[in-house]
Amino acid sequence: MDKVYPSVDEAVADIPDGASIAIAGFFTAGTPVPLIRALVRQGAKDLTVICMQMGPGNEDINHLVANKQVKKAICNYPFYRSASRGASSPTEMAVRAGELEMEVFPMGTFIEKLRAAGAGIAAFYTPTGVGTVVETGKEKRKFGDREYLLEEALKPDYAFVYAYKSDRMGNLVCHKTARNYTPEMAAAGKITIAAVESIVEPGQLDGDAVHVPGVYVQRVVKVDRPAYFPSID
Amino acid sequence: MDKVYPSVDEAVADIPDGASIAIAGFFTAGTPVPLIRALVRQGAKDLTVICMQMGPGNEDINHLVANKQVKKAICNYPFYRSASRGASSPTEMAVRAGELEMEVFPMGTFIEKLRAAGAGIAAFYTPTGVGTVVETGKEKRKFGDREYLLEEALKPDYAFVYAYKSDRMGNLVCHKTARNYTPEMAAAGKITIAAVESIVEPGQLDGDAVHVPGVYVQRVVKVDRPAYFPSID
Amino acid sequence: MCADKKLKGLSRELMALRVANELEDGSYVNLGIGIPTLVSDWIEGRDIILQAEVGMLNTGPLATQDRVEQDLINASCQPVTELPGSCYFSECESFAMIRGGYMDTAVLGALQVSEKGDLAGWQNPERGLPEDIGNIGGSMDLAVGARKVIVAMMHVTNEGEPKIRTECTYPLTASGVVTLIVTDLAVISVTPRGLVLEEVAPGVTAEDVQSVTEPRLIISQDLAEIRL
Amino acid sequence: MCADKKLKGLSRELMALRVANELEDGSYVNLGIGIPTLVSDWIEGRDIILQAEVGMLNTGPLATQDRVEQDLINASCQPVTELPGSCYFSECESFAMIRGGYMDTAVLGALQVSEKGDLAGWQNPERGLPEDIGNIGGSMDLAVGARKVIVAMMHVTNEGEPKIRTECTYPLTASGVVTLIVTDLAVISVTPRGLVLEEVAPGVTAEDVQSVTEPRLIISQDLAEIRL
Repeated sequence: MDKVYPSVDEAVADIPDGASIAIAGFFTAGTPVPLIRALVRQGAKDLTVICMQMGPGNEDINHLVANKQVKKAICNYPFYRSASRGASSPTEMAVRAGELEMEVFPMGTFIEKLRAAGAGIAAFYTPTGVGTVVETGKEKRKFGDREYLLEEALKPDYAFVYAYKSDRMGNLVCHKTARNYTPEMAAAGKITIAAVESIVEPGQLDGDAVHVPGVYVQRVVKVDRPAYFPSID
Repeated sequence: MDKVYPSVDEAVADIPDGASIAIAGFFTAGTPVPLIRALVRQGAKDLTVICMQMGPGNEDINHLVANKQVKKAICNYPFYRSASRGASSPTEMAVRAGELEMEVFPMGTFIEKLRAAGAGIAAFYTPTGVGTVVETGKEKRKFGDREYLLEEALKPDYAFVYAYKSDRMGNLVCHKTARNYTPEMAAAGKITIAAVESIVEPGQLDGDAVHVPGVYVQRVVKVDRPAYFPSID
Repeated sequence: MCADKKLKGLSRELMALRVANELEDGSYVNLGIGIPTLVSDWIEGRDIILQAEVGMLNTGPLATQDRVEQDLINASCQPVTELPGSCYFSECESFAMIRGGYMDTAVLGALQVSEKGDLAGWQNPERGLPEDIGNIGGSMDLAVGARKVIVAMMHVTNEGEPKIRTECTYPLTASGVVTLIVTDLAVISVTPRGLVLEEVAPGVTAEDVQSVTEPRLIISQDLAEIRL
Repeated sequence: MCADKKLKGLSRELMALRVANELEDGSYVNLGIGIPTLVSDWIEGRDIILQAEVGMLNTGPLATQDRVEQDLINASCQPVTELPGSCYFSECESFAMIRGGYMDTAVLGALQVSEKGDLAGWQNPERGLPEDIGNIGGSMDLAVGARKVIVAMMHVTNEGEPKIRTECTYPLTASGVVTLIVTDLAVISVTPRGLVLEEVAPGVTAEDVQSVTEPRLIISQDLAEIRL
């Protein structure tokens, strides 16, 4: 089962207009930048992107917005902390202009919704967000003496993830805090595309140290290790 | 943060009558036998045990029943497949005599209920069991065009888990299919006790290859590697 | 409903071969306990990845006596081997994978299958245990989670009673999930029109199969001998 | 409500020290963005394990320029270092851990705290974004999940407005979760009776603190200078 694609462009070629795409990465760490750039080149429109941020630590997702490819963003930390930096960000400008729909969830709820989708769970009750704007329009229910919100699974058509190593069968190994969203987004995506720094033959990974079982990954593509200095504004 | 206990007996000494205890292990693999034996010696009564099986592949949990320590068992595969073997099993005899309360869940629901408890999720909707006896008394609800059952979190007072290696801080590394229930039971238990074949100093494990972060483990105790031939009746 | 004569059909091994022929290359497959487990003997070298619900992908053949590892078992607690690309995960992840729709096919045993594709396999009431307890194991999750559910079972019980029923009388594992039934006597597909007899074992006629099957079978226009 | 004079209190570093003194040995702690992050400078060598919500336990001090690893950051996207016993996990596991009650203490920044312990920290309406979006990040999960929530913040806004309020006017992060507030001017505990002024910064009086605090403070019988 050889899942290796020859290039990032071929790996994202079939993404249609209107697709939803989960994109891994916590600020600078573990963001599949080459796949995002390929998607900018590919040009699919009316996309829903599901990712932590829309600029901070990584400008590439903002380029999708600047390129008018994004209809909706589902995030947990979309904006630059600095109001002045935000004022010139394509995402923040598009939101203010009413040109980009946005939905925001607490980080734990955000990733749990993706995890639920991959795990065949339709919905779950979380205590996070009770008594805040997050509860608007959601069912609130008591279990024991505590209130919880009902949150439904969020299943993206595609997932873009990042790994340090993989084999040709799609088993992924991540590195330190670059793991972040990769395992659960990989499981959530109907088609998961992994940008990987190094691809080895089956049998060359330690089966006990695989972070994403290959069954979740449909396409693997080799990319160069990025070089950047971690920081956000 | 040194969590090492000198012996299995000291590790289980404080378990009170009436406690609920999740016990890891898939038939023969990864069952924390020395902890179960210590609990037989310790003698706590009216226990609720939460584990896959009550005999098949491992007789030790049956000894807790034979020793009249168990009030209730929550399982997914409690009985010997062989009716004749089952007829002489303490668990099956106690169930038939009405002396042991038992609740059975599908395997995926069983471990998801424990996972929910560890993850602060009050309840979740699963498609498993719809249209079967499992749905009895449970809320059934449609999401999209499919029906799901509401299942609540199951939080044990204690969890007995098994690992191949750990450090003194409770980070656990499991081995192959002996991993099974250990990670999610460890997270679910209010007090988690890990029986470990080899305990090393902090820094000697690869942080990317830890299966159970130490925060979930309160007590670690060295045990000898068991030797058995995997089989069930 | 019981046949007077005892029909002679395929061996368990050949039933497993017939199931193996049904599996697609490039697919992920879970094999249940019993006859389904034997399917693994027929797929060596094929591009099929087996999942074991204990928490393993790419499960290899059964281990020979000298290669038994106590920490390396399948869901039936048999010692197995690794293949290149095998990996391990927790029980919870294993069932996330199963419920999440990542098994292309599950091959399961059964006590009964109904003409609507209902599956009953986790509890035999004749054992006399309370009706709400028994060895559910992974069967219910596999039955609802797999994209395709194939049942592999003997056509009748040891007492000669039909296991393919108008309605299941035993406790259900799941409703309307089975799409193909492979028995020692026949291959039957479950369709919205009803059960379609697709193939019969050598020396077995459609009438023979009907005689040990409770619901009325639709005979396929392409009825053939079981393809092995 | 605003004080006429600008009160001179603790530096951010000393506020972090005061918070560090509050943490218990043998505890697991998550530090939020801003002043809370500085707490890490005061716990080296202590038996306290820091969690970073990006997916790391036992986060070490900030990395010096020559030791920066791009795959090793904290939740503020600062390069950090490992300690013996550090381990990594996914975002989902990180928040399972947080919601599941495994953080003994979370130290968070805030825009406002109410006298009932309500916390508002994720959105400043003055930025003019729609009221239901903003950078929630991990704050809501930490606020409801941690066993103890300590807020570390400046006592007043840049404009001199009180941040400790009868009711929060900014969007809430969570209700009734804060138990201790450490500011540049005071240490205040949130109790069922109301806010209790426990400690004041050197040269600052209880009256000074009250003058920049909206709700009425109960003066502790043991009122002391901030313990550093």
